[in-house]
Amino acid sequence: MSWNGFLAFVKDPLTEFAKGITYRLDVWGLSPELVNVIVKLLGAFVACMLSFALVILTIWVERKLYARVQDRLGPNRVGPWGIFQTVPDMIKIFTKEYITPDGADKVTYNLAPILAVSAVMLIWAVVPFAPTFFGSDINVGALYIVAVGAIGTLGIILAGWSSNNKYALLGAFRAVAQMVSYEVPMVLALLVPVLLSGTMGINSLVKAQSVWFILLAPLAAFIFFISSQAEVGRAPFDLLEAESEIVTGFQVEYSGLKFGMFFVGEFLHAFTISALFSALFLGGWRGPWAEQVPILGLAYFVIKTSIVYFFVILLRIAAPRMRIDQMLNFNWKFLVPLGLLLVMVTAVVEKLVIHYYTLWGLEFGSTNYLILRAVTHLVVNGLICVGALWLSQSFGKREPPRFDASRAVAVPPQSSESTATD
Amino acid sequence: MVPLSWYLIFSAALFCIGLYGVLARKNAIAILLSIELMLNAVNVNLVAFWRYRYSEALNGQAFAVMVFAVAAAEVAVGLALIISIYRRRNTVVADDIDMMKW
Amino acid sequence: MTIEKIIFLVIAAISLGAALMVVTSRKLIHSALWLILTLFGVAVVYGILDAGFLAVAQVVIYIGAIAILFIFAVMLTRRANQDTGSQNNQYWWVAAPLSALLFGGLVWMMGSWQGYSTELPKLALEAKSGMLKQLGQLLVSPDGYVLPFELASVLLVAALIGAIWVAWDRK
Amino acid sequence: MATNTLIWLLPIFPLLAFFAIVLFTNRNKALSHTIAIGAAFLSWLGSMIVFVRAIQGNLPFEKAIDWMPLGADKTTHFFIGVQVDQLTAVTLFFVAWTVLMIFLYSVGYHNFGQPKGDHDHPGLPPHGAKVPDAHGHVHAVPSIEPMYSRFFAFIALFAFGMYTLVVSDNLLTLFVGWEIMGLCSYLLIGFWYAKPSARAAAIKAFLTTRVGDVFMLLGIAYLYSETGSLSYKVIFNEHTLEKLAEPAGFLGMSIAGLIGLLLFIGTVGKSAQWPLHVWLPDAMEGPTPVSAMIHAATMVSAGVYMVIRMFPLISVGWHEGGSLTPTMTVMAIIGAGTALFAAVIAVGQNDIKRVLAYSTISQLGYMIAALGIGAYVAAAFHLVMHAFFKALLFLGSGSVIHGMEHGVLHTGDHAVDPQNMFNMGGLRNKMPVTFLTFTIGGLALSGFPLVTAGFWSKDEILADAFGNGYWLSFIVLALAALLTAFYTARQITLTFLGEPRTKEAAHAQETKWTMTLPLVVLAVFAVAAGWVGIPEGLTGGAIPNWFHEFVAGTLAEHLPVLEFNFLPMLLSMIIVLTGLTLGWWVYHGVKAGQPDPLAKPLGIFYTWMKNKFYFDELYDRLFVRPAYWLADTFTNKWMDRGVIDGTLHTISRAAYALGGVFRNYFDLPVVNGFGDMMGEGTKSFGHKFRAVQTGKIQQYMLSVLVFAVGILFYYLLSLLKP
Repeated sequence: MSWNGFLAFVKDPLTEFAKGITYRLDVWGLSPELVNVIVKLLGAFVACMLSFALVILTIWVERKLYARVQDRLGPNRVGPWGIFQTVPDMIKIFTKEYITPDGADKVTYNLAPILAVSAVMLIWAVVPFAPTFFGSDINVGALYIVAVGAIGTLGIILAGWSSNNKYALLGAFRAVAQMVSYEVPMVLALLVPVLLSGTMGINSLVKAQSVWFILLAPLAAFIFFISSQAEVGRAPFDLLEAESEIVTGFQVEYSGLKFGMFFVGEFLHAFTISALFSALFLGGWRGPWAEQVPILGLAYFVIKTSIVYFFVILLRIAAPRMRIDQMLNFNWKFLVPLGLLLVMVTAVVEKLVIHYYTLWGLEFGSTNYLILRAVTHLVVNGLICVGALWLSQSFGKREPPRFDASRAVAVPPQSSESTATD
Repeated sequence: MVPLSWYLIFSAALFCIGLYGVLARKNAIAILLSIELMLNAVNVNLVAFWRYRYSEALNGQAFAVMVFAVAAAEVAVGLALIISIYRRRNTVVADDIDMMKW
Repeated sequence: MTIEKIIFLVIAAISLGAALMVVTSRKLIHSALWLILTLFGVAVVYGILDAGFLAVAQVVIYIGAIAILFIFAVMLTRRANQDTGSQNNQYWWVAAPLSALLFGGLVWMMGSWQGYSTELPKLALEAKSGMLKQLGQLLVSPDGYVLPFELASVLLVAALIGAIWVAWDRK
Repeated sequence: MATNTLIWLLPIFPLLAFFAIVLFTNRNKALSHTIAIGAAFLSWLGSMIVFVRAIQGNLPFEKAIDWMPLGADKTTHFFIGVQVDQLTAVTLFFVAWTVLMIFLYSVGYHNFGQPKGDHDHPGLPPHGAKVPDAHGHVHAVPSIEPMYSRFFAFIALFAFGMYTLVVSDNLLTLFVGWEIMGLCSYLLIGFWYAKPSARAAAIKAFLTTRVGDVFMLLGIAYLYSETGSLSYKVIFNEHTLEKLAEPAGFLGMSIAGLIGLLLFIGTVGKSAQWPLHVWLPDAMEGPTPVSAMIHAATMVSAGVYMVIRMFPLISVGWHEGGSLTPTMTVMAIIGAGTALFAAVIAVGQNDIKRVLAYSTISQLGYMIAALGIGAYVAAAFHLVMHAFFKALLFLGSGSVIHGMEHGVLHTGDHAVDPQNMFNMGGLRNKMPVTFLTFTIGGLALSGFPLVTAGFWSKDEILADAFGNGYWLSFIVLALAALLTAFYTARQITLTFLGEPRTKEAAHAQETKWTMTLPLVVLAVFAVAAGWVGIPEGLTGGAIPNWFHEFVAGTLAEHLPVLEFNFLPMLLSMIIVLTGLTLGWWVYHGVKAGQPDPLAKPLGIFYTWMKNKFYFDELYDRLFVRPAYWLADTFTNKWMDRGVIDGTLHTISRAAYALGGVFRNYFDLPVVNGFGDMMGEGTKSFGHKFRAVQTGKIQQYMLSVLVFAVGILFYYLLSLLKP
């Protein structure tokens, strides 16, 4: 292998690897489309495996962080800093007994966890890890994410329904209510980057972010973050598996690996969401020399994603669980209107920006143009934010106090008794 | 390449299956399901014809989008009706819902 | 027999089978699930037909919304639909041959039609993003479908309100 | 603002005020009169601006829009528009001033700010209210007019009509304004519609003026059919007038003459000339501001204005110093006659307002006569001056009446007529301002030499008559002048001089500023306005006769100022002074309850005077009764009930019988039988076949599908056939 070849490999190992395999298969004389299919399949396989491996790590990270925040040590026995703690857990889960409750709907009961995990996996198909390494840049990537989310919903509701159990069903209902309703603001928030970049393909979206979209559309990022948390169904939106009320909801009847799959699905989903967030709003793999050296792009992407993920975990640790009505109100009365407003305003502002700034001699795409555009969007977002806060402050319904605050907790003893004793 | 007629036959079959469902199923919800099948058959037709004969303009897809909207609306209202009927008469069997006869 | 054909045949077979299950399966929830499978198949067919947007939209709308609605409805009306016993009414024996007849008739009609293009026309716009853009513009351009589009939106709103009103438990 | 635009705006403000008040602010009295007066003020402002610009020259301002397409081709249009020439300018001047003043005056007159009456109700004049003061004494104070806002709405509309009429540049819009004013006069004279007399007066005024208007409309139509246009520009250019000059073949009059005569009859109705003068005195039933409005500012002036405006048409075929055309002769005769005749009647009246009413008639007669003898400028001059001092006089009389009513309220003796001059006397101490202004007005009316406006204008008319040698009219007008002076003196003497003849007069009280301010303003005009028209001959050209120069510019051919002659002026001075002194001398010593000193010497003639020469009774016999008879006995009893109803009844009976036959022998057996059969058939059919409607939707769909498939296969098989 020549030096240049080596350099190229270092720069972009995955592509080179794919090239190599393609070459091999061609040598074996397979039809090119078949080869294409095989290579894609391989890529998908690798991605899935990677994600599973990732989950092992993320679980540890999460537990560790949990422990630290709650002033505990957390896993610290297996391996350095207990980093392999997850492995025995896995083994435990694998070896557990599969229990299928009576009157359960076998097929769906077994189908549900698969759907739950595969839904998350499918998202990875459009996540661009590096300029050259992504499953596919289909032109409806953003929409695709939503669609796949729908499948996840399906899995959960099936789980709830099939495991003939009222708590499970309740959990499923809640889950569906939550997910279906939080899909709306998520889609709206997704639309904003789409508007700004003029494409739906995630990779092209990343390419378009010469300025990170979080600067152009912080509110959209905020909405996306919140609603994606709800999609994942973690705290503070974890009332579809509220242990304290409906005993871990839809998955109450699951055991062993099936339960584990839900578990994995959730963790992986959380991580995926952070990946998507970084791709949509933090400029994905963008960074110095990312185009020339794709491996750098991968690095950037991983770094950004992990930062976001860190915040996700912190949120989960910090925030208390919401009530279902609070959650739905927050969605329909705050996020959705705000999202709609954002979409419209962003569209208008972007149009005006393109029209006038080019009119004023800034040539399209130049640095000044980008800076001005970013500033404009930022200002508009700030205005909207202030307006929204003011509105919610002035018109939002106050929660009536759950208990009578005026009532004294401890009643002082009556002095009359003392007089009675004499 | 897949010939157009295959798509047409496919959609025709889908349509007829849906039709059978609409005519033969007892449960109103099942009827709605079958109607969805029929709508999909129509969509397949639209898209296939668009692809094979009018691929320069996207009218076929536009029509399909319209059909999506109609389907969504239809399902929403239909299910709402079924549920309210279920509340009042505690049945979802299409044949039991005949208060309007005579 | 190219790969495309194979894929299509497989998908078609799956969808039709699923469709049959939809209209025949005893448990309503199963028919709903089968329906989802059928819709998935149709989505894939769209994909084969280069209508990627429609494919995804199919998944979003049908599977993400409509199917979920169905499952909900099934759950809500669970008490009433006894999943045991025949799910067909008393005319199914009329309906079945009739549908078959119609299918035959349709096939016959297709056979009698001479409009089949012998080869798949190259897609005028190879850039798929371009297609999406064009579709969007077609939907909202005044000389395109803006009126039906708006009407559809009105229809949806009306359906939303109507559904709420109809299904509202006034008690 | 461009003058043309401004002119368009002038009528608009009052109209808007009218609608605003009627539609919105009806409940709020203060707002209503604010709106009305504001509108009047705006129009006044505009008029003043227009007037000033007019004085600065470059007249006429005109602006017309093509309003209505005519004929088959849509190219020719009927133009309507505005036009301001010298005549319009001066008219605008006095209209604006008097209207504004009257509006302001109405506020006080209708007791704005007073409490609501105890037993007032709409349609009656306010009876006053009893309010206890701090010490618990109950005082009777005047109460506010119940329909206050309504009044302002009406006079606003009135003003709109006048402004429209004045600024319009064609006869049609002029006629529109004319008719609007007719309506308003009806509404306002009958403002206290609960009083039968007011109702009667309103109807009388409306119908009488209508008689004139019909002829006027005829004239307009004739004019239009002759010239094909109604706008002054077109009518008054030379060759149109030449075309109109040819004989119409009617009493040897020219077409123009005939048209002029018809239009003039309109004026006779509007400006209450004999024989259509009867409505005007009764018009006193309305509130006094209305009287002022009708007699000074708008309505009657409108009549004269129209004739003056039409003078070029009327005077076709007449040249300065030439012989009069028939039309002008008629005008001269009627004018002079009316002047004298009305003056005579005025002498016999005791009601302070009626005297003024008749004096109005007679003064209008002056103008008409002046026009009749071709004294164009003099007529216009007198029109303006008369507007000022007559408005002043009416408002003054209103003020007097108000004071008297105050007295009436004080004594509580409602039997006393507060308008009867014999109940007054000595008011000069009670109401000084009114006294002074009224006196000034009266002197102006009688034409007190050298200071007052009336002198100059009237003198110009007399001088014209004299100078052109129309002796008859000169003598008649001179007599009228004498009488005018006489009854003016009589009025002033009876009202203000001497001692109070009644307790009410003793307790009369000066009215508040909203009423006195207009009096003062108008008094100023009543004196000063005349100085713009002093004949140059008198001052030897020191003061140019500005008015003559200005107004004469209206006409195409320039009217020469006829050479000055001292004789008529001296004559009129003598006449006036004689009349005044005579009047004072006769009436200064009248005691309470004493009859009119003239009654005995004049005898039967006095009763005739007092009863206005029985014209009302005459018309009652001649027209009213026959009309009633025609309506009631003939039309109603005989034609309608007898003939028409009779016919109808017979027909109906026949039809009824026929119907019975049809019913019994055709309808019941055949038609109903058929119908029932059909109905029953359908019903039984339905009974048999309703089993089909099972309410099972899938069955329906199934049947539909069966047919659908059938059709499909039919189609396919038809394809098979070669």
